[in-house]
Parts: sequence; C-alpha cells; structure tokens
Amino acid sequence: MSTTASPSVPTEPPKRLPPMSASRLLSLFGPFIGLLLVTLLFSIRPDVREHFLTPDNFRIVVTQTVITAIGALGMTLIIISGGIDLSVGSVLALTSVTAAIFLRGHQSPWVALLAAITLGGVVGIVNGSLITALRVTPFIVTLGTLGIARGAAKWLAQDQAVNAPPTWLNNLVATYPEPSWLIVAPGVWLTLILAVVTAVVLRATTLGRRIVAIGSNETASRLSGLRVDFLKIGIYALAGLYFGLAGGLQFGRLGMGDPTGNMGAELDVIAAVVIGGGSLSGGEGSVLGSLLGALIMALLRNGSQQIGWSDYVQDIIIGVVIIVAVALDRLRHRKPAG
Amino acid sequence: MSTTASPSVPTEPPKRLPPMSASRLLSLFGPFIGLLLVTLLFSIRPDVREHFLTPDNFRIVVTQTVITAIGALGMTLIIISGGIDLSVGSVLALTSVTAAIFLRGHQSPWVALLAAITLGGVVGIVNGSLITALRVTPFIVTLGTLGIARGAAKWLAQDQAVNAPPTWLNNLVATYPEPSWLIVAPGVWLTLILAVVTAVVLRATTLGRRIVAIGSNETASRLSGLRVDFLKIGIYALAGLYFGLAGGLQFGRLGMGDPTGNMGAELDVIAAVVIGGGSLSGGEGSVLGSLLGALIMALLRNGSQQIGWSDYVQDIIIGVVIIVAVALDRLRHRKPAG
Amino acid sequence: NHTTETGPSTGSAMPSVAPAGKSLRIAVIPKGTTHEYWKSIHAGAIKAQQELAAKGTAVEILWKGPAREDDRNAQIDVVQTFLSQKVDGIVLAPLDSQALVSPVADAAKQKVPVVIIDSALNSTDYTSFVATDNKKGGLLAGQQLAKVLGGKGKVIMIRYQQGSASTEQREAGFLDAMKAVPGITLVSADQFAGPTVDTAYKSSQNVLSRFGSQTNGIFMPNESSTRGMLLALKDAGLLGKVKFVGFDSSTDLVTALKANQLQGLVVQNPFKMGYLSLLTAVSAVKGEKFEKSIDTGVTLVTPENMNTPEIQTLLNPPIDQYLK
Amino acid sequence: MTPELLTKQPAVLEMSGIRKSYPGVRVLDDVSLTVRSGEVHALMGENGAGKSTLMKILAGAVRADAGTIHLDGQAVEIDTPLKAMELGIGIIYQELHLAPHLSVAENIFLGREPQRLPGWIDSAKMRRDAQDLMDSLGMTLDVRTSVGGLAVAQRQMVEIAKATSRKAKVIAMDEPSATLTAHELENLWKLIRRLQAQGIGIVYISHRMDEVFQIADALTILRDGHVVGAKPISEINRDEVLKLMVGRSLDETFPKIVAEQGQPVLEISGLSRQGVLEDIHLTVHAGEVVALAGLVGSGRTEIARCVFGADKMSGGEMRLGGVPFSPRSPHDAIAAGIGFVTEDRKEQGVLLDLSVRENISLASLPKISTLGFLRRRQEQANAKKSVEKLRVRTPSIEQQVGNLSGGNQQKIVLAKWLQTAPKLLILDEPTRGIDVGAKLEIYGIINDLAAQGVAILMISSELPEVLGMADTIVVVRDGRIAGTLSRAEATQEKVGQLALSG
Ligand SMILES: Nc1ncnc2c1ncn2[C@@H]1O[C@H](COP(=O)(O)OP(=O)(O)OP(=O)(O)O)[C@@H](O)[C@H]1O
Ligand SMILES: Nc1ncnc2c1ncn2[C@@H]1O[C@H](COP(=O)(O)OP(=O)(O)OP(=O)(O)O)[C@@H](O)[C@H]1O
Ligand SMILES: [Mg+2]
Ligand SMILES: [Mg+2]
Repeated sequence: MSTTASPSVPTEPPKRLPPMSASRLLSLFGPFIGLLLVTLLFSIRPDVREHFLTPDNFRIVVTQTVITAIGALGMTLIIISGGIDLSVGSVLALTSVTAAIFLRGHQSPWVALLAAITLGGVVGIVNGSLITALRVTPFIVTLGTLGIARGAAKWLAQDQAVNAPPTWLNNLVATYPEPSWLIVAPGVWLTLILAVVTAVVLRATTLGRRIVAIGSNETASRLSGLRVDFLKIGIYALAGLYFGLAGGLQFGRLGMGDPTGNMGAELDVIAAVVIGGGSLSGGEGSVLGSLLGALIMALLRNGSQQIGWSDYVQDIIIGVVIIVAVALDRLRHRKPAG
Repeated sequence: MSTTASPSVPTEPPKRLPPMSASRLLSLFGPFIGLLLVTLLFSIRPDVREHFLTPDNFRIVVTQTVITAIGALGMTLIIISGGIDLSVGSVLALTSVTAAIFLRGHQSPWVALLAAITLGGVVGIVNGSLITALRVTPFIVTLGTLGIARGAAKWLAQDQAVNAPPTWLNNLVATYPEPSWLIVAPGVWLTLILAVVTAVVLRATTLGRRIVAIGSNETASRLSGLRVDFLKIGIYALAGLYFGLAGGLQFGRLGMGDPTGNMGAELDVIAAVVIGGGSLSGGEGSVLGSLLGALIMALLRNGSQQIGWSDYVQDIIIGVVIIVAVALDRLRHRKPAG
Repeated sequence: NHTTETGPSTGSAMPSVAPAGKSLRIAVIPKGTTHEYWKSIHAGAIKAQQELAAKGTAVEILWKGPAREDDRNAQIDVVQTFLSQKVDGIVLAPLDSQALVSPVADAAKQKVPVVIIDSALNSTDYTSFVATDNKKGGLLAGQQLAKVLGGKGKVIMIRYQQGSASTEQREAGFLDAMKAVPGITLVSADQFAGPTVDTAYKSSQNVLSRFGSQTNGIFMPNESSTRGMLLALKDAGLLGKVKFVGFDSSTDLVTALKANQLQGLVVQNPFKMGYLSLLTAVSAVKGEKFEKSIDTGVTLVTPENMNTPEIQTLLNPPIDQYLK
Repeated sequence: MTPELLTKQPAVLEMSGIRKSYPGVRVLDDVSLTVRSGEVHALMGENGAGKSTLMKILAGAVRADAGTIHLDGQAVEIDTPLKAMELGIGIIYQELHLAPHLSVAENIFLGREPQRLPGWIDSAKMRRDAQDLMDSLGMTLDVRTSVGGLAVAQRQMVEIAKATSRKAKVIAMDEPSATLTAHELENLWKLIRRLQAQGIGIVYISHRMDEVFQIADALTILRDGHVVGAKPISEINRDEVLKLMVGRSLDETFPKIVAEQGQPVLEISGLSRQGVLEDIHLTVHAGEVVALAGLVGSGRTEIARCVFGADKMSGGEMRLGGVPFSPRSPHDAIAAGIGFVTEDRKEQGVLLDLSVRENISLASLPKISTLGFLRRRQEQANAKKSVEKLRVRTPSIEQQVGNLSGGNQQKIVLAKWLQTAPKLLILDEPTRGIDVGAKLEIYGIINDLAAQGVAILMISSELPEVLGMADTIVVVRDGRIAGTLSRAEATQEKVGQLALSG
C-alpha cells in the first residue's frame, strides 16, 4: 500500500522533501507529543502523580473517552470530506433515549443497540440528503437537525429521563469490566477496532480515497465522475451509525436515556478531530489523531480535577491546550503562504 | 491614472441588467418573507393572535432580540470576512460580569459599560492575533477562547452571580422604557443605529470593501495590497466591541452578571447571520438580514410559548425554520454549479 | 481559591482508619458550583469539618462539581476520578436518580461510603440519605398560593428543566396542592424556564404576554426561575398585583419578599444538609453509628414570618464565616 | 492524416443546434460542431465566444438549453460528468480541477481506481500505471507526490494524463497549452499524434495561431456564440481565421515600439531565496520591457514574488528608483509603486464572487476614497472606462467575475493593476488565455506604459511574445540567471539553448 497517501500528511511539498526529516518525524509523532505534554503536566507534583499515573486512573480515563472517541471517528470522516456535523450531541441524546425505550419495552439489548445505531444512521441520511438536496451548508443543516433531534429526543422521552432495567449494555462502558481479563471496558476495545477499520477504509478503499477527494476539491471530484451527492449522503449516514453506537454506549454508561444530555458534545467531538490534525476546510484528518485528541481532552479534565484546579482554571487550560495543540500541528505542516 | 473623476460621468444603471426581475425582488424582500411567514404562523389561531399581534408583545420580542441582534451585527462582519467566532456566548458572560463588578465597586454606569465594551474589544484582538499569528483556523482559536473567556468570567465572578445596584443601565433594555416617548427600549434604538452604521461601513467605506474582499479570496486580497492580518485583527476587535456592548446590555437586562449565562449563544448569533443570508465561506452577508434573522428566532420562541407548544415542538420547529430559511435564501441567488 | 480546605491536623483518635498525621479525605460533589445554595452546603460542611477538627479528627474536604447542572456525564467523571484518588468517603448530590447509580456501585465495591444529599438515587448502595422532601416543599408552596388567592383564581407554573428530579417533585407537589382546591384553574404548566435567569426571564415574558392579564397566581420551582419571573413581572407592571410564590432563597428574592412582591418562598436548609452530611460521612468512614436517612426540612417563608430569628438564620446562612 | 483521408472518416462527434443562455447573456446560439475519427479539430474564437461553455456541455458539466449530441452516429443525452465519461468523452478543463490532498496517481485514477477486490484499491498497480502515463508524457514526476505542491504546469500535465488515460472516443482540450512551455508542448503533441492514430477525435482550443496551424486538421470558429466558419485547415489561412474571429482584419505582427529608456527603476543584485533562487542580478529601466524567459519551474515567478514582497528573500538587495527597497508585504510593494499581474488568476488574481467593478478597484481603493469613504461614482466611471478600453466582454460592470470567460477574467486582473498607475509593472504570463485581438491590445498597452516611462518586467512562456515585445531578455534556469540578451541579439534558438543548458 502506498504510504505517501496517508491523509494526515497530504500537503507536504513534494520535491524537496528530505526522506526522514525532523518535520516528518514530527508529523508522525505529533499527536503523541500533545498527549505526552499533558501527561507530564500532571506528573510533576508527586502527590498528584501518585494517583494520576496509575492503571486504575488510566482505565477511568480511557473509559471516559469512549463516547467522544467514537463520535470523533465518525466526525473524522465528515470533516475529511469537507463537511461538519453539529447535531452530534442531540443525536447522542436521541439514540440513547431510543435504546432506553426499547429496553424498557422488554426488547433484547441487541435490538435496543441496533435501534440506536440505525436511528443514528437515519439522522445521518437526513443530514446528508438535506445538505445535497437543498445545497445548504452542512453547518446550517446540522444546526437545524441539532434542534430537531433534540426535540425528538425530548418527545420520545416525554420530557423525562427514561430508565431501563440493567443489561449487559451497562457493562460495555463500565470502568471495571467483566470478565476482568478484558482489562479495560469492552467499549474501549470496540473503539480501537472501529478505529482500525476506519483507518483502513480511509487508506485502502476507493470509498476512503473518494472521501478525501470530495473534501479536497468537490468540483474536481464531481467532474471526475464521482457521485458526490450520493457519497455525501453515505458519509453522513456512516458517521451517523457511529454516533448511534456512541449513543447506545451513552445509554449503557448512564443506565438511562437522558433527553437533555450531551449538550455541546459536538464541540468536544469536533475539537478532538481538529486537535488530531483534521482541517475544517476538508481533505485532511487522521483517525489516530482524532482518538488521541479525544484522549487528551479527557486526560486534561481528569488531571485538572486530581490536581484540584477549580472549574475555571480547567476551562481556561483546556481552551489554551486546544489552541496550542492545533498551532503545533500547523507548524508541522506549514502551508506555503499565498 | 487620473484620480479626479469628472462629475459628469453618467451613472445610469448598467446596461443589460433586467430592470426589476422577480429574482431581484426576491433578493430584496427575501429576509422579510421569513418574518412574514413566522408572523402568519402564529396569527392563525384567533385566541393566540389576540395576544401575539399586539404592540406590547412586539415590544417584548424586540427587546428580547437586542442582545442577539447586536451580537449578530458583529458576527456579520466576521462571517463576511470569512471567519467565525464561537466565543460570543462566553464573551457576553465575561463582559456582563465585568460591568457588574465595576458597578458593585461603585463606578459610574458609564465606566462599567465602557469597561465591558473595551474588554470585548480586547478579547477580539486576542482572537484576531491568535488567528493570524498562529495561522490556526478561527473555528479552533475561538473554540479555545470560548473556554478561556468562560473560565475568566467564572473567576472574576468567584463562581457566583454578581449583583449590582440598579442604575440607568437597567433601563437600556427594559420592555417599557423611560421616557415613554421612546416607545421601545433605548437598546432597540441603539441596535438600529448600530445596524445603519454597520451597513454604511460595509457598503460605502474602503474598510467594508476590504472585509468583503478578504472573505471572498484571501490570497488575491493579500496580493492586491490588503494588509490581511492587520485587517483581520481589526475585524475581530471591532466585532468584539459589539459583543462587549451586548454583554453590557445583558447585564442591564438581568441587573446582574451571570458567569454561567449565555451558554450556546454563539449558535443563536451565527444562525441569525446565516438565516439572514450570510455565507460561512465568506464574502456574503447582510446587516438587515442578520437583524431579521435574530428577530425571526426570538419571534419563533415567543410565538411557540404563547401558542403553548411544548418545548420539544419548539426545538423542532426552530430547527426546521433555520433550514428552510437558508434553503429559500439559496434559491434566491443560486450559484453556478461546477 | 477554596477548593480544598485542610483542617488543623491534631492527630487522630482512630489510627486504624486515619493514621496519625494523615487526615480523612472526603469528596463533596454538588450538582453545580454557582448557586448560593451549593455555597451554603459547602459552608455547612466546613462547619462540620471545624467541629471535627476540634474533637481531634482531621478531615480534608475535596469540593468539586460538574460545570453545568445538567451534565450527568461530567458528574460521573468527577465521582470516578475521586475514586481513583482513593478518597475515604463521598458526599454526593446526584444530578440524576439513575445515571449516578453505577459509579456509586463502584464506590460500594471499593468500600467507600457514599452519603447522598439533596436528591434521591435509585440504588441501595449508598450509606445514608440527607435531603429535603421536595414534594412537600411544592405542596407547601401550593397551599400558600391557594391561601393568598383566597381559594380561587387562575394560576401559572413554569417548570424548571427537563430531567431535573428535585424540581419535578416540587412541581408535582404544587400540582397536587392545586388539585385539592376546586376554585383554582391552571392556565399554563407545561413551559420550561431553562437553566439560567436569562432564559427564565424570556420564558416568563412570553408566557405572561399571553396569560398575564388573566393570571392571579404564579409558582416557580427554583431560584433562577423565580428571579427571571420577578424581572418579567416588573416589566409587565404586575409586581405585587399577581400573587407569587417561589422556591429557594437569595439576597434578591429576600428583598422581593420584603417588598411583598413575593407572597412566599419555600426554603430548604442547605447549610444543615452540608453539615449533617459531612458528619454522617465521617461517622461511616470511622465505623461509628449514623442515621440512614435524614430530612433536613423545608420551611415556608412569608412576608409575615420572615423576621423571626429562626427564619433569619435560614435566609442568611453564615456562608462568609466559613468560605473566604 | 491527409485531408482527403480525413473527410472520409466517420464523424465520432456531432453537436448540433446547441443553445445556451445565462441571465442577461446568450452564450451559444445554434452552434454545431463535427469531429471526425482521428481528427484534431481546433475550436477558435475570441474570449467569451463560448468555446469553454460548448466543451462543458459536451462533458456534462453544463446543460444546454437546446440541441442534440451524436456520438458515433447515435443520439446521446449527456446530463452528468459521469455520463459523459461513460460515453467515452474525455476533457481537460480550462480551469484545473484536481484534488490537492491526493497524490498524482490518485488524481489520475480518481473515480476508477484499479481494484483488487471490489472497493479495495490496488495501489501498486495504480502507481505503476500512473508512472507509465507520466513517463509517456515525458514528465519526470514521482506520481506519489501530492498535487498540492505542484506548479501550475505540472498540474496541467496531470490533467492531461488524467483525461487521456481513459478509454475515450473524443477528447476535448480547453487551452491545454496556455500554461506549458515548448518542452512540455512537444510532449503534448506527441501524445496527441498517438491518440489520433488510435482514431480518437480531439477538440483543441487555443488562442495560439501557430499551434493551431501546426497540429489541427480542421477548424471551427465561434464568434458571439455563433459558428462563423468550419473548414479543413487546408482550406483556410491565418488572415481569414483572424478576420472570422474578430470580424475585421488584423495585423498579427508584434506592434513593438521601442520606448526611450530612462533611469533604472528596479535594480536587483545578488537576490537569493533558500532553495529556489540564487544570485539573481537584474535591472529594469523606466520605459524598458524586460522579459524573463525559461522553462516551467525555473524560478521566474519566484523572482517576481520576491520583488513584490509576497515571498521573503534570504539574501541580496534591491533598489527601487535608486533607493534601497525591501518590501515586507505586497502592501509595501504597491505603496512603492509596483503592480503584479499574477499567473494563477483564479487563486491569486480575481475575487470570483465580487463584481467587475469591485475587482477593478481593489488595489487602488485609497485613490477612490475620501476619509475612508468610497467615491462610488468615480469607481463606476473607472470600471466602465477600463472595461471599454480592454474590451471586456461582460453584460455590466456589476457582473460577478466568476461568470466571465477565462480570458475576460485575465483582462480584469490587468485592469486592476492599471488603476494603480504603477512605476514598475510585473506581468506574469499576462496573455495566458487571451485571444489574438486582446493580445494585441495588451501589447499596445505595454507600449503605451513603456512610452509613459513605466518599467515593465514580463514573464512569459511564449517565446514569440518574449522575442516580439521585450527590449531585454533574461533567461532563468534552475533559479539562476543563465544569460541576458538584448532585443537585437535574441533569437528563438539562443533563448532556447540558454534555458535548457546555458
Ligand atoms: N455561469 C455563468 N453565468 C453567466 N454568464 C456566463 C456563465 N458562464 C459563462 N458565461 C458567459 O458566457 C460567455 C462564454 O464564456 P466561455 O467561457 O464559454 O468563453 P470562451 O470562449 O471559453 O472564452 P475564453 O477564450 O476567454 O476562455 C462569456 O461571456 C461568459 O461571461
Ligand atoms: N508550493 C510549492 N511547493 C513546493 N515547490 C514549489 C511550490 N511552488 C513552486 N514550487 C517550485 O518552485 C520552483 C519555482 O517555481 P516558479 O513558479 O517560480 O517557476 P516559474 O519559472 O515561474 O514556472 P511557471 O512557468 O510554472 O510559472 C519550481 O521548481 C516549483 O516546482
Ligand atoms: Mg474558455
Ligand atoms: Mg511562473
């Protein structure tokens, strides 16, 4: 497989590129640098490190990351294709409520999970269809569906949290999984598997290359005979399946469907993708980067709390880290100025 | 080349432009159509109309619109220049807290308002500088400052709503203003004056032209001698002043500075601009449109509550209206494909 | 910064649990941090801490809440992180009766006692429950409103937010009280005030614009919504003309009560809640005896009774004395 | 192929009765075009005559209002680019359409990637095939590099490879040579000959008369959206073509007027830029036209960008009007009296969403404003004057520039810089995509400017233009000056030799 086609390093000027320069090294390990810096930050004080750098805490952080991370995987596809989806938070709420309702209606957990995933896909199809049919920018369409999906969630839940009997779904994102040889929650493994699949799709399949092509130059893609509209609907639908799955896991995590939950989750998810090297103008983004982006943010929240920083210090630090992480990323592959 | 144009140069309308086509009419009155539709929607049921179509209710709605509208004016500048600002909600909270703190410290209301406006401008300068210096997209920089400004607000307010003695600031956005010959709150008049000024700046000044140019093609603008970085900082700073003013009015409205208030206001403000015809890819946007966009959204909430629709129906309807409004707008001026 | 307060460590009476020189670490997790209500709880907990210190038990309070009062995920994260920090005990005001069940179960597995405060949890894994009877609070509010209305009239209630259990109970209690009075009709009870004073203000304006002219009485279920409604009433020139009962207290609301703009406020005793919950948690950690369930009581404050000394302490909890 | 043989060949493509209007403009009116198998059919016409629009209709990128298209005698409906491709129509658009984040190979095979299993890209095969294609075009380019970093000419070659690699019956090339220099052009022609031998019909659009007469077998001429002539090349001569195109007789020779030279305006000594330019020495006097000649990628544009402050120089110095000059931005350069017509008009030249008027005034806003307020009437008057002077084909000065034809957009860029009344005007490929008539007008403008004492630094890949218009020719090779020739001593061979090997 061609390695130069990696979506995370597409704009390197070709000719005068030294074979393994510092910049190339940076671009490979860049996302890890952010992770390392954050980890170091919280490991300076011994009394904090003592609780921070422990397997237990690691387990907690990765479990906390799962939902954002799966959302970020879907969002990576969308962002690489030059789109954006603001409805993620609402879709998480909608699908988690759906799973809860199915379970409450004595369906099997499988059916409930499948229902959440399917509904996520349906919302994705709606998003994609509106974007392509009305020629309205994704930002606006998904701002609209943000409201619509949220309304639908509240309606389904009759304005109330939907409780459901405990099933194995609740174990999916439990901090201490059963069986315990899993070490981390099944949801974490699921995320990793999904990440690998997504990365392979992006690199090795025609679909993946076409997603990059659309994000890179939509007109050129259309003129090259790609069925851009069709593909876009497909991309939003695919990402929607991820969001639906994340919603199912969100249900598992809370043991209930919360119609008002996950507000603002879209910003977290988008931030994860962009911290990981995704470009909102399309064509760029990396699966690994997005995962690490999600992890960095969870780690920041976790560490801030352990160190005992107030809420406002946390707000400020996370804001700074987002900017710095992306600024570092821009240094890695600086584009020629106009 | 001669710079002194002879005043005799004829300026009759360009030759082949059809005098007043349907599409031209649509594009002039387009934004009003949305307003009309929404008004009609709530005037169908006589029992609702009775309370909806009244001067008093009109007064309430325009007063509720003021803060979003002023924010939308600033955002219009940013969006036309091809940028975006997600930190608006946080800046509103930060500056309203600032005004409250100044007043509590027995400063004059003028000083408090000026402090809020200035701080808004400072945040704008920070946003603009980070965007240009780090070459990071506005989405990310302002996502970062969203957190930072929110943290700063909480810190200034010591995690508590800041109460302040009543002054004439509280009258600025009162529903029934004093003196009563003003008919609507001074803040409403202020908004209208600001809108006129903004529209004049955009249409008749070199600054306005440059803002549009940057949004349309940044590289070409730079190569045409525009100091793009400098201008961008200026645009974010100018918009920041608007946001600061809106924050000051927000304080006046509640009589207190709420550090956790206005979360998500950025989406309202952006939606107003886009409903009004702004394009997130830059170069397009209309002051009148943005004002009407803000008004439409306030009217929707007001009407929905009067008609007694549940919360979720409101969510859904507002989502649908956003999409439909923008879709109509796209029909008005369809760009050539491919 | 008052994130962590460490009492003077004067050695410990129970070295088996808290070895000499090492204080007990108790996490106190509110639903939010901004409202005065939570500050009172914090202050109450500190009072307990100081008393315990005087008796020779050093306690460190780890005070941390989620950023938003509706962010269940964030609160779960907070609990889990404290567990990984190996705190000795937890005092928790659960944002949700269901969502916090599993982290509390985790705590039980790790033998960390959890005292639930303020709102109920659908679980048996906790150690003790220290809270207000919210339904009773709503009922009190309804009875007061019915009384000042003389048993007849049209009434508005605006709800707080979806999925907030404590306010839902207040609302339910209020509705029960209204049902018991045949002369009263509810003209609007299905709109929401939203999370902040600003959202409550707009919502109140909109509802009043339609029903204001025919309304005789209003109930709002928490502090921010009561404040928003006051602003809207002032706008509409209805202050004092419409009977109004609110919930929870703050400086502004007390002023309004004094001015007879409010005919009643149902207040809880968060200071006591904070105080008792910390004592209970410490007792549980040390293996001493403690109450399984404590009701900290709700009180109806009216313009008439507001100057009595008991009510005054309720309205002005000694926050400043404990929180610098 | 000989003309006799050709006329016997069957028609692969027949377009007839094609009509197309945009609001306010009728672009094509009853246009017909017949291309035979194995024929190179040139399509000529002034800027805005409708050539590109006709090709876009053929390629399914634009839908015609009326008309029929026959391929191999069969009526076909072409409604999408995909459909056109499936029918065997290949196209190279005038404006390049490539995905910058994908590699050369991926761009070439976008939409029809070689697959091992359905959906799985066989990247090894894709790379090999792409490399073979590029090799056959004489391009030394690693197909794994991403397109984002390629120069314009290299991208053009990728487009050519992409369009010709498909199994096509007809290939339309919309000004493929506009960005190429002699070397690449030769390769392109070899390729065209090969395609021709396979019986593929080729539509070739160009404004360069020499080219057309060298390569085309037949010719169709458009004027104002009408066909004004369609003949085998053997039955028509240059003068006739010109006359049909513009509707009047034209003298095609370069109208060079040697102006009196004044003081040096721009003096460059020892200019270098890390990895691109080295030790450049150059002087342009008032009234002088200095042309930079050289191969694609030799660094001519870089020199201009350094002078203009768009790129930083890493060594050397410059003087402007005798005083040291080191611009930190284009703003500085413009303030000092420099104008720069860039080579990439879509990305760097015009603002596609804005009107003709707004584009023309963009670089000279201070001149038409008082205290920051625009003098709207003056702006309109200036725009009108420019449009008339440069004969821009536009329904009004309020038309969006994005709706103008390529050549007319180029004129807008020129108009913009003329507004600034520069002391030194840099023209990077100023006549790229410009029709013969307009070219002559531009040459006339260059003459006028030189006569007024403006110094002109021109970059051009068209040797005849360089030889015809320049007073001094500086040949650039690999970022260095390979030689300087005066107008008198310069010949095609000498310049070519310097550019290639010194
Ligand atoms: N989308 C559009 N809207 C309005 N007018 C258009 C549009 N596209 C093209 N035109 C007009 O159609 C005419 C023909 O354009 P076209 O691009 O076909 O010309 P051309 O012959 O290719 O010219 P050139 O040699 O400059 O490339 C021009 O006058 C142009 O302004
Ligand atoms: N963005 C870029 N990244 C890497 N290399 C570049 C980039 N742009 C240009 N180059 C290289 O810089 C060198 C000089 O390019 P330049 O555009 O100055 O050449 P030129 O002589 O003007 O050619 P052209 O006729 O194509 O304009 C070329 O080798 C080109 O490939
Ligand atoms: Mg053309
Ligand atoms: Mg060049």
